[in-house]
Amino acid sequence: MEHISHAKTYWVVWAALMCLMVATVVLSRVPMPGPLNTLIALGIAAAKATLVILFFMHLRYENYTLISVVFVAGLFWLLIFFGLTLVDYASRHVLGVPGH
Amino acid sequence: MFSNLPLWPSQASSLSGNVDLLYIFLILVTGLFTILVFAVVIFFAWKYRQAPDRHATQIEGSNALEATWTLIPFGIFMIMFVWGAAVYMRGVQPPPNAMEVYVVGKQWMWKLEHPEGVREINTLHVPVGKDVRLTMISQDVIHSFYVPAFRMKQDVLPGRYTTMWFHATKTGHYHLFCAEYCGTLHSGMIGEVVVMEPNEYQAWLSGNVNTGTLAMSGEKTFAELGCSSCHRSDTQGRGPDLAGLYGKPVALDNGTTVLADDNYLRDSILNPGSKIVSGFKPIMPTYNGIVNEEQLLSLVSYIKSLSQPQQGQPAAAPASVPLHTGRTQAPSAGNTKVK
Amino acid sequence: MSASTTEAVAQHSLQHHFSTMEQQRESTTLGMWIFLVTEIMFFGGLFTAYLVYRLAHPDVWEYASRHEMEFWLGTINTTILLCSSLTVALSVHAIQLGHRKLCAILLFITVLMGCGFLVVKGFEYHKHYVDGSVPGPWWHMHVERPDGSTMPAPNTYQLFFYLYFVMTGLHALHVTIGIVLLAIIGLWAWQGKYTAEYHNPVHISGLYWHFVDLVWIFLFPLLYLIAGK
Amino acid sequence: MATTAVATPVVRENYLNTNYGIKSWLLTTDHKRIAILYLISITLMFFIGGFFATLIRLELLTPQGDLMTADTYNKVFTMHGIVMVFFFLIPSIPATLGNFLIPMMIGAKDLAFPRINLLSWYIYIVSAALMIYVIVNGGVDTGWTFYTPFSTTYSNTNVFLAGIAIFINGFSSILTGLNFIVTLHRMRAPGMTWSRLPLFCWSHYATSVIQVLGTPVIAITLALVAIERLWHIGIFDPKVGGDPVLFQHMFWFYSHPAVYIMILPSMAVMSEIITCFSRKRIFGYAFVALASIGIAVLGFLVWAHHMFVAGISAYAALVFSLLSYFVAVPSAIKVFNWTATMYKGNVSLRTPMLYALGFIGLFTIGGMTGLFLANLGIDPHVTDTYFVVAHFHFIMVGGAVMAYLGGLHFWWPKMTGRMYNELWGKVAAFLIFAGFNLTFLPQFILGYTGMPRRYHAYVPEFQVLNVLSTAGASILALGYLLPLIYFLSSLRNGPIAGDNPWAAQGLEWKTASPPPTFNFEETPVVTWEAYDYEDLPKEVPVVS
Repeated sequence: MEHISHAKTYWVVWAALMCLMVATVVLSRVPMPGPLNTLIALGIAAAKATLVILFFMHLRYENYTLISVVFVAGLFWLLIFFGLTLVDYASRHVLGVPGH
Repeated sequence: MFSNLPLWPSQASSLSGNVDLLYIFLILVTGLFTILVFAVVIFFAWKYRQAPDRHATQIEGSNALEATWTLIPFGIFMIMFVWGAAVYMRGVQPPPNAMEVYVVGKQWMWKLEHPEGVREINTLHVPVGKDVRLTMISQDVIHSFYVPAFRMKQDVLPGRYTTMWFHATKTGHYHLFCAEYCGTLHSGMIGEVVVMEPNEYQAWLSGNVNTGTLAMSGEKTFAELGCSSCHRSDTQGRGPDLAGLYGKPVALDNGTTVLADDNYLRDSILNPGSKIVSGFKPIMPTYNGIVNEEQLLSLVSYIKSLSQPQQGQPAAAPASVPLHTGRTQAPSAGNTKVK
Repeated sequence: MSASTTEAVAQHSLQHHFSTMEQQRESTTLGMWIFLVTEIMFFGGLFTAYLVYRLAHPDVWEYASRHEMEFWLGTINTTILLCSSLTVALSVHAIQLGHRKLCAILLFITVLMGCGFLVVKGFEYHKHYVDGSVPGPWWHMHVERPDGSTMPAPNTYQLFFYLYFVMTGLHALHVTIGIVLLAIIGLWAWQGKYTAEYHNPVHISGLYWHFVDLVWIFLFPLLYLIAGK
Repeated sequence: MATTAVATPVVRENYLNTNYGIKSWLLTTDHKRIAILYLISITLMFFIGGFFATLIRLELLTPQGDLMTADTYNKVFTMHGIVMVFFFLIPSIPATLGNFLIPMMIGAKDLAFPRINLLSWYIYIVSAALMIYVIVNGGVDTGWTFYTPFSTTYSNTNVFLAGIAIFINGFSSILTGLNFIVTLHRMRAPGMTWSRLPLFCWSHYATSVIQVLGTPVIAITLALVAIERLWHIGIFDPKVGGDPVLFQHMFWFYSHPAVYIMILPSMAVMSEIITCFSRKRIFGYAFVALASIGIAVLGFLVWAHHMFVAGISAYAALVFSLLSYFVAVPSAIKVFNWTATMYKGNVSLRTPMLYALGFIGLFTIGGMTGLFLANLGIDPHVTDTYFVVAHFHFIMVGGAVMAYLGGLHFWWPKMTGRMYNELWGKVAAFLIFAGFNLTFLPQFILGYTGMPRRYHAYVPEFQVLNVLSTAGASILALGYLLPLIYFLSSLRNGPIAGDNPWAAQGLEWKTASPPPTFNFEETPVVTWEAYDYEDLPKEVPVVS
């Protein structure tokens, strides 16, 4: 049967989300070397997304190995798309021959 | 063979033989396996054809067989891959000191420019036995420069230079096709590559009306556009000095480094704000829409020539390039990169 | 509602080809998740383009985000969406316990927040229009030089704004669909169509709304928070 | 004359006679009726696409572009491609045979979402209607590949609407795939474990995964093209620093796996036909099943092998070439397993089996020539030539269409309750096989000698091979018309087939032909493995 979590859980998760949002906004104002700003911002976004998926979207409660597989498959395919496209773009200048 | 039934394209470049050999290898291997599959299917269909007294034997499968027909094809595929990769890597890397020809594709014609300044349309004259490097760009849509006899094809893109090279081995006239669909007269965007003896080629070059080398017209454009007021060799310039720039790494103000190749030069003329050289201000106006692709090529050719040995001195290019000897200008557009 | 009526509603809600309510619930939930995965890939095309062009023109991205994005409006919108996710989660919780009116009210609050999000987004779009940072014929954006003077923005700046408008526009479209969906479900919940036993439409519409929130969780840092100030 | 044509009580209620009238069809949620709706619509699209193919072959009979203008020719090959790929091949087997059979094969009453199933047909119809509107109103001339910047900026034809039509069509495909995945997970009858699942279902599962994960990408890509046409600016536009090659990445990210959307269901059909007509269980069940999943996953890793000369980096080309060789392995495994299935069988060469054997042959040639195109040494020479055209027609027509026809013949008695004419069936199968080879084998030679594709006029030396190809196409056209005729005629005149005319294994054969509305009188309980032919008749019976 469907899991019914305590309403308090949702409020706690929401509070955590708001904290993370404040954190990402504040940290984005702090100059950091290289891509660190972006990495931290994306890390916090991933944390927020995880909270939403696990608690608000009930992935944690549902006995849904299957749904996790479906969702992870989606992310994995997204990474294939990013990764193999970048294989091209990241190596375009390596050979030093325009167009290759 | 019948003249109107060619079963094999003529071999006219140093690459053709390699590609054909690989092709024959693949035909033999795949042909063998195809015949094997056909033979087994037909044999089974005949041997085990329906008969009143026959009862099918139920067979679950065989891991050993599965492993065999997984691993053997895989091994053969890897041989094919490695061989193909070797041919390919040779085919994409132009040898240094190749003579350079610039190609501009547009709907629906090929415009070709020799470094000596000779321009042609839909016909490319090249000497036999010499490395030729094509730097290509399109004015509109994607085209593809395809010479079947050379076993070579490369898409010609708008907005970015692509490169292709060949070494013709046999004189003659060969088809030049556009192989990437480009609109109404795609099938009319054809021409020929004329491979000539070097001395004939030389004669052909000098027989053409010549308004000066490509680099010279680039120099003229450079002056007309006022580029020289900022890009100066003294320290007063507000822009970076361009002499000796080509082929070298450039430090940018965002801390990264790029190689000053043809595409970098082109981008820097059209989108000066996007890659600012370290120590300079982003003050250069864009020339997007002001210069056309051919002028851009001449500018690039001119900037390249600034990285060549001093004018008047013998070209650093090997003596096997008789092309430039005896000419007062030696801005060989060959990509002798200053290392 | 008496036990027998609840039973009747549940029976009525079971479609002919399913054997049990459980099977029906699991099927629709799985179906919704698979749909959300297609949505991931749908946005994925845009994220790939974003990735490629951001790596090609990091300076453009940094400048545009720093000088042209409405940082505070973006932050307000992030807050709105995170709160709306909470109300949706609570509405599903309410209906699980059989509180139909509470469920409906929470859904209506979510709808209001969704509308609020769109209004704020509208202000941002208007601001970009006035600034000339809408690509195409409306484009007349200027960038500041280090010495304080301005010059017309290089063409590559249009890439950033094009992606900005397409990504946020597609997201806004999803918000709009979500608003309509939740408004209808809210209405039905108010009318008593859903019970503690049968409320899967509330659940899967909620999943959709959370997904809209998820997309924004990534759009926010990617568009508004690029460069440290 | 008095007629005694009163329905006799012997006629059982089935999905066809349960109620009548247009409304009962257009509002049906029965997967079998929706399959029939799909069958009719894609057949129409197939003949529209075939009409364009005829025009292409007629134009190429002579080197001069004399039959039609260059613009017309460009539109004709574009619409041939679009109609055949998006409106025939992609929905062909899944939406008709898959739709009809999957619930029955797993012992379910229907798909998990019957109304969504109907919705996906309506989406298909809307997109097809839009596409036909585009065709009638001047057509589109970008090639089915919609390469930018030609499609976004330079074409003067109806690219916008064509893009929107394919965008809409994508959702039909996505919903079908989604429906299949949920159905296969949640609707299986008691005892129908994954290891007992017919390979038809395994292959369709793999297909559905591709549809669900790939189709959204083509949708957003074509939406971007459409927006770029309206807005006159876009991310593929080199004028603002955009990269047209990015379009190709995004396009092929879907469109290469789309080839597997076409071929995996064909493999699904193969496994059913070959086992039945060899009276044997499949050789290496697990390997064939896993090969389907392997193809679905690896198929997503190889897309840029369409772009070796497009201006991608040499290193990317190496990576994609290597990965392309990986994906060839599971296809090879399947071919070997089907062949091995015939070993020590009791093989009867009935019409579906002829198509199946034809499929193995043509698919093998198609697959082997794929190795040439994955090869970095050869691809730069043969890509964008008739070699490619021949290769993918071997896969998509020699493979997918042969399998589709084989499947139609195999399950026709189940769908209609009637048997088609066996002799005509064999004649058509031979004509198609012969015509197909004559059409496309010469194109390999054309390609290697250098004839580029999408050429309205060509240099005279290519004529002989083109004439051969056109001659083959006319035989092929005849071969495709024959089944249309004898299938239609069998509806009235064909012998009553009986519930299991082939004495085949599989749940779909354990119910009536045509099946009742909810497929089974009572939910079956499965206690046997797939393709358990041990206890079935040792020969395929003959219905007459």
